[in-house]
Amino acid sequence: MLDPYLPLVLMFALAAAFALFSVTAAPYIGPRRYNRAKLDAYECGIEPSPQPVVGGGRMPVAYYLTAMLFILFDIEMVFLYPFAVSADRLGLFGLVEIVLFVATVGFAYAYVWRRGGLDWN
Amino acid sequence: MTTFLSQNVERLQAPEIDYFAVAPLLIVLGAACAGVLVEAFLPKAQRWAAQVVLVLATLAAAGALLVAYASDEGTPDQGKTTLAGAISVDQPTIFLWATLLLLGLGSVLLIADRSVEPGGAFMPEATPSGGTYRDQAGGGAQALMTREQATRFGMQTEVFPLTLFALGGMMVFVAANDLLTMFIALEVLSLPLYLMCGLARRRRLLSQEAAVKYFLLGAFASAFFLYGVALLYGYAGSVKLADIATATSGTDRSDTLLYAGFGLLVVGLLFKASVGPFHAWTPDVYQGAPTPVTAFMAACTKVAAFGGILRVLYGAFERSSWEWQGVLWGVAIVSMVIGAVLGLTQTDVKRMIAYSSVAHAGFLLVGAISLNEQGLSGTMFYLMAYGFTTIAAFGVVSLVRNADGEATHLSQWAGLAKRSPVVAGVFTFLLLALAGLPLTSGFIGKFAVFAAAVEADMTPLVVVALVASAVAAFFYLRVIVLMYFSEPAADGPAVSVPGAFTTMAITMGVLFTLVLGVWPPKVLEWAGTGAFIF
Amino acid sequence: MSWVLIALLLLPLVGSLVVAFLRGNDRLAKLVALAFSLVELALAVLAWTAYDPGGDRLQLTSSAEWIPTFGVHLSFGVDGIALVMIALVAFLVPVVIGGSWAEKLPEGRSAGGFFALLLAMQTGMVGVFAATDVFLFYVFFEAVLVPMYFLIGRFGGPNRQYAAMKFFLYSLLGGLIMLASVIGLYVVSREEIGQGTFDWATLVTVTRDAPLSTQIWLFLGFFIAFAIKAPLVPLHTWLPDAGAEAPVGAGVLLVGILDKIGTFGFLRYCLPLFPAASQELAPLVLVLAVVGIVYGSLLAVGQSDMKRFVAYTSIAHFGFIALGIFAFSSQAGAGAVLYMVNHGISTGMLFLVVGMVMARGGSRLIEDYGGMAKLTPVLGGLFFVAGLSSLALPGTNSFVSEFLVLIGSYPNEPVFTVIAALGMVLAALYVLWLYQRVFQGPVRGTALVDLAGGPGAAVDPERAPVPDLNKRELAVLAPLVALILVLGFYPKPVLDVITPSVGATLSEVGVADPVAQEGK
Amino acid sequence: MTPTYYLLLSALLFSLGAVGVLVRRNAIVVFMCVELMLNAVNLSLVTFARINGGLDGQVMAFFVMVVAAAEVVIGLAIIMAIFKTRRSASVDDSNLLKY
Amino acid sequence: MTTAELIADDPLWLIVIKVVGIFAFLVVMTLFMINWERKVVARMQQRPGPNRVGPGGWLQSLADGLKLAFKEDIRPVLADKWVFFLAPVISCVPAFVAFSVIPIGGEVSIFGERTALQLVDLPVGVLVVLACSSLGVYGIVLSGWASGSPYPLLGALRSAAQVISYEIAMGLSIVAVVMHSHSLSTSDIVDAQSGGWYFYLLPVSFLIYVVSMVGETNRAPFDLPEAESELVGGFHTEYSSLKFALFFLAEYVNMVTVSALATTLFLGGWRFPFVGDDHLLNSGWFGLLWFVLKTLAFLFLFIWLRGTLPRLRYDQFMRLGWKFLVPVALIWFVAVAFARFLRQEWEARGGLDTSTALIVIGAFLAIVLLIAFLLPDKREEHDPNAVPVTGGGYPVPPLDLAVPKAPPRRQVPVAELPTTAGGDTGARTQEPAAVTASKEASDGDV
Repeated sequence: MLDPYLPLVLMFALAAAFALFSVTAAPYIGPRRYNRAKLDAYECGIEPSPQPVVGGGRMPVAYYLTAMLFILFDIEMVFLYPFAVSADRLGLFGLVEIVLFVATVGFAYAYVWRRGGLDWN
Repeated sequence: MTTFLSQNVERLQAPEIDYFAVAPLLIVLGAACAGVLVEAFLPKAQRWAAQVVLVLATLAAAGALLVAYASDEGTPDQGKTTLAGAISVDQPTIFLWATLLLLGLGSVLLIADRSVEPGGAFMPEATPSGGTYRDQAGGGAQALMTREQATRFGMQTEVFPLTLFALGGMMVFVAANDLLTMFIALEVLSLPLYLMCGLARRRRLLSQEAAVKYFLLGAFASAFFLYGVALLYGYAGSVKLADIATATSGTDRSDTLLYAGFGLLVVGLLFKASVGPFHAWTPDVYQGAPTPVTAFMAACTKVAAFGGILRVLYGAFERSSWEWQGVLWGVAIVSMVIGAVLGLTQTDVKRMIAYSSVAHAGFLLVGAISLNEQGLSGTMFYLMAYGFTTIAAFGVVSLVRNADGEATHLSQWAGLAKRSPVVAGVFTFLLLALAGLPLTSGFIGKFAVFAAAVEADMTPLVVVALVASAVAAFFYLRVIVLMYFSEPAADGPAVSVPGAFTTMAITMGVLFTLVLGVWPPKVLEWAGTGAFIF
Repeated sequence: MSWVLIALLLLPLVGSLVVAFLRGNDRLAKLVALAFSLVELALAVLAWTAYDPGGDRLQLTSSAEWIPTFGVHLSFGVDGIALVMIALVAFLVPVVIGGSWAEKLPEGRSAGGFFALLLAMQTGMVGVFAATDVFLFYVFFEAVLVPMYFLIGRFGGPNRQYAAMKFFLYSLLGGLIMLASVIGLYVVSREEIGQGTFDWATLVTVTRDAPLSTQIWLFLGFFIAFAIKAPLVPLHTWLPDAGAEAPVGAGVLLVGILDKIGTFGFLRYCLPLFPAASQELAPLVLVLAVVGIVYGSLLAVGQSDMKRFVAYTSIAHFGFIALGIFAFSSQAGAGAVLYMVNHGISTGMLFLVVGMVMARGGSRLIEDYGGMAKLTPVLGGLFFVAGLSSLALPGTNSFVSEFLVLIGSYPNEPVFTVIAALGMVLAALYVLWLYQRVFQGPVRGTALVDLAGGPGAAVDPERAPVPDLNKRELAVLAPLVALILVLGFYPKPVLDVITPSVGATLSEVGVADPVAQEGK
Repeated sequence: MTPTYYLLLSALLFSLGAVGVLVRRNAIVVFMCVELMLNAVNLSLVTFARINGGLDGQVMAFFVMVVAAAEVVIGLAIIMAIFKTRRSASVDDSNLLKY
Repeated sequence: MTTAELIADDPLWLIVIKVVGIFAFLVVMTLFMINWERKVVARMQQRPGPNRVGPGGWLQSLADGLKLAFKEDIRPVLADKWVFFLAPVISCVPAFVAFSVIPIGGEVSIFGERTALQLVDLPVGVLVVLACSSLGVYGIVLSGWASGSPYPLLGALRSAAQVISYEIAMGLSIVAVVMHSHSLSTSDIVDAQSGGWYFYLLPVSFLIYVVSMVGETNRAPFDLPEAESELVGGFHTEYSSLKFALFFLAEYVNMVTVSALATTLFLGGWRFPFVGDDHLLNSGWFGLLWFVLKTLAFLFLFIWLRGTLPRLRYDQFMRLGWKFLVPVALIWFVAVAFARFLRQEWEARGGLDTSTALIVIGAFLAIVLLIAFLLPDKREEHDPNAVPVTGGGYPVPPLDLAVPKAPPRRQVPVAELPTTAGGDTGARTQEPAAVTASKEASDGDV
């Protein structure tokens, strides 16, 4: 009896092999007729503006906010799933607990909503 | 994964909860959530009032319920553990909860004051950060801001729910009976504090950098704490303090895990208490944070942290004390020496008090590691005394201001006694209390702690402590000398008239400092009533 | 009658509060302060009459529970030694108030504050002498510092900040070291008799059979604190500064009484509580004492500043006192206690007259004066009296005490006594030389010349530019002179009060009293 | 493969994180190092749970995850605030507070 | 003999066969899907669509794929070499792995080996799918970040934000399913639906899942990251040749995966409706057929949406996700929890008892939540001096894509350029100086 995760690993290996092969092979299969214009960042024909190679500090802040919200709810789910699996066993106690939990998250959610944290302009 | 079996499986046995015992806790945390809702749904104009009322009502209710529980004849004398043994409401817990609630009240009063600093000490609504506010060029937000504007913008009232969350975390922390609960409580009390540090209205850069420093170091420390928890879990197979204690009495386990775990755990705790070599954050954060928040941190965090330290040491590691006591000796000495010596070199009042708090942490540790009843009661008394003195001291600091905010540089305090003898007198009294002169609570606290230490054959440590406190007295005296004996600077700061809230806070602090110094027996007996139960 | 002590304690406290509220009106404040101090003096006399020399070890006792957790009591009581000290306090404070009536305070300071602090300090000093609970004693011991600190720091001379800080830190350090011993006492008593106590009488019975090493440690704790207070030589350096910078009134109290707390502590705490240790370490103390005598005298000779001069003379005198205490003979002990009183009187007077000289010349330096007797004969005369008393001329009060100390300690410590006797010679030297430089000869010195109109100018008393003593100053000095002479010829009443207590102390130490044996 | 290896690995990761906190100066990187430490702890928690044959360790891992997430949020908030105030997230730049 | 046990004793060769088979299945589905999409959309738009290559043009996508391989492979100078190189791999691999937990058929015998048509049946199967879809995000973000060019970065950020936003709704919608099936294992979920499919037992969950599934895969009408009109090509603007092909592949494989998951979670997986488990139609290889058909139905839905709906604006899109799907999902979850509990109580003892009071309290809380969520959110007025603020006081530069005025290249050092595209660019560029000034001004006395 093999490890239950073995097939997963095999699938991963196959996909990775395929993908890696493609990305490595691409330069050799395709033609190479470089010129500077090709190597520039594509900005609809405008002269590209030179900028730091790694996008330092160019992330609009709103995305950080989305990330925070995502973390908030993702963690909520982390607790909802175990509850869901054994909901029937937990009975009333579990029910009350989870409702309180959701309510608590709901408070934060309501706060963010009211403060325009979910608005995009 | 067998689906249908789980249909008719037996229900989980819900742990019984003594709601009466943990009522204060629930109230504080619930009120914190309510505060968030207030933030969400009330118009900006009404928030401040609503929050203040809410917070004060909460503290009052929690205190009332605590008294009711403590005085109820139904409660066992030694207290009880509830929530499946995660929380133990015993005599020390009750004492520390009361202390925390009182100190919290003081800090909240300071936080809520909007008259000393027009609009409150916290950054106005809708002015997210220094850079994007229009008065970039000015020193702090107020440079181009008239008083009316300041009051119109008000302050960020989020600070109130944050305070309540932190307070609730502290209350759980001192009552937590297993390390996991303790860790969660640690985070619950730390995270709001990190944020509160960065909310200052003036010197926003300082404030925010204080926040980032505190946060990074704090997260670092809590990671240590957590790793300690993990190792101890590996050692004892459980995170309950009692189980760890029983495990330490056994011999068959690997001591490496025990020592490593204990070490990491204690590092995390000592950091929170700003003891000894783990104090790096203290001066910066104390200086950068808005003064009311500093008061809150200095008083309540200290209480919570040492409450936790006491519980861990007494509950889990008393049996293995001979292993670690030596190390903590060293830590205590280092802490006292650092606090006393570096305090001499400070030129900023808030930094000075920060270093003095490091020294005091050393004294507290002396009491905590003496591991006897006097040690327990003495340390708790010391915590209460120190907390009130500190809150009042920071309250006074927040009064001395000049054009751009608080004038915390010592040179600006020169000749303060001429300008306002009352403030100078109060501050002198508080400094003498910090220095531990008789007839102040500081002296009784020191005495109790040191007596316990001598009891535990730690006389050398006590002598070091006494010398350290003599050295520390020097920089308190320096301030007194400045205030009384030297001539005021030409463009010295003015002492703004404190609002009702600040006055109440300072008065409360001073009164407790005096009463605990002149007539301490009641509180001492209370502190000595019972031991931890697990 | 035990209420007298409480009254003695509370009265000045009330007074200081009242005066503090009268800061606006200096004259009224002075009057109120004087009134309170006089009432206090009356109370002290009452207490003296109420005290029965042949009675218990401690009298006028009263006790109330303070901090049961530590077994601390608010308990007061006096023996002969404490009584005379309290009497001295009660006597000196009005004198000082009178003496600093016209004190030139630094600008911006109100006389009200000054006198309020004086009265507050009186409370502290009475408390120190009256407390019979070690914890309570420590509390007063530290509490006295604060008003003195402010007296020096706010009203003192140009260098006052440094002096005040030095004074406070020295005393505080000593106090904290003592605190360690106090805690030690507490713990010892816990181990000996179930629960800890600070009651002096109980402790005396407990600690004497503690092991020697413990006794020595605890003894050192107390001794260092007291040695700082009563400046024994290596720890004396704060006194000249503090004494020199303090305003005259505060200086009198500082040298006259505050320092006596140290010697009082030797008698009340070091000896009875740790008999074995004190005998063990007596030689050390004696060496310090004798060194103090010689060193103090020599430096006094070399002083160019009158106030520092007084400070150094009293260092020498404290050497005598310590010698008397640690010679363990009833005569020497009684002499020492008497010396404590006399030194308070004579040095206090010396301080006052120096202050009066300075009030006229405006300088502390000796070379700024000369031939002053021509201008102010009365002042000169009184200065001379004070000087004689402090060099212990027969007929003055100090002579009796110094003599008692020397003959009392000779049988036990001949060597030290002989060296100490050297101190008398030096004393004569420095006092007379100072008097000669300041008062004899032609008028000279920058402080006087311009007043007198040219060096060597023939001065006729009518148009003396330098005013002689006025009525107030005479009224202040008169009682001092009176006491000097009375105690010089008839010290019996004081000795009667002192001797039994000293004897009791020695019996607590448990040494054979050589003099008494000779008596048999 | 004995659990010891997992413990060693987690210890290694933890030390890596700690060193990173101490040597790196960029706030966000420091902060990631802290997260690394927390997750290292998770690993050892789960391993110990396996050794002790209980579920407590795994449940604890859940809580640690939550705490880590909360720290992430708070940290991002603070770092963003300071980042908006002065256009850099480097701890070195925040030198107003004397050391 | 549960599915897990069946699969557990697969011999290695069988596993390999399954792996290859699934891989092939996905690739083929991708090729087919591209073609099908083009044809269906063409039909909807009254045009023939691809009809040249192969029979009925069905080989068009294959030809395109081969052609892509022979295109020039370009890496911009500003790109980060390794990340740019790895990003396609990172986005491609999880797409394939995710599918491996999907049960595509019932119990069959392959070369005499009894097994189930499923690569692996993990007790946490659903979580594997969610995890893989989250991992895919890394590929997207890294590709955009590494391209070193504004459009890809913004596109990547957008699609990342989009994916994680809708992942919340998706996850929450699945919770209800898990509550019914008491298991996270996909095969158990399929079995649990033998009594009835969840799409009508849990309609709300189903709808939320379908919507968020579309958002998750960045498909029309939610295809903002690739919004040609705004962002050129989105995160893979700078990619060409096979790297581009990989992204393309990943996108379609993801579509297939989410459709398959939808089938598994809500349409009873490979089961045929209306008949018992032991019926012929539910036996052997039929399952595969039903599964494929159901999946194709979902895929058709994708195409249909694309053909009919216009693209949403970004704020509309986010509002739909955060302000509608998430709260509805939460409330639905609470409601389901209550319903299940009540039913159990009822079954346990034919009626409700004292605990009803508590339940009412809980219900009340749920109502409060409902009110809280559905309150009209009116933004608070901000003082005109402050920059527009979003959320807990964090200023957001408006997402206008104004490219800063381009100086003649290679003449302006990087540092001097404004670091953020702000509304009032002028004011913000002076800011750092101003900040330091204020710092000195305010802290001169510290």
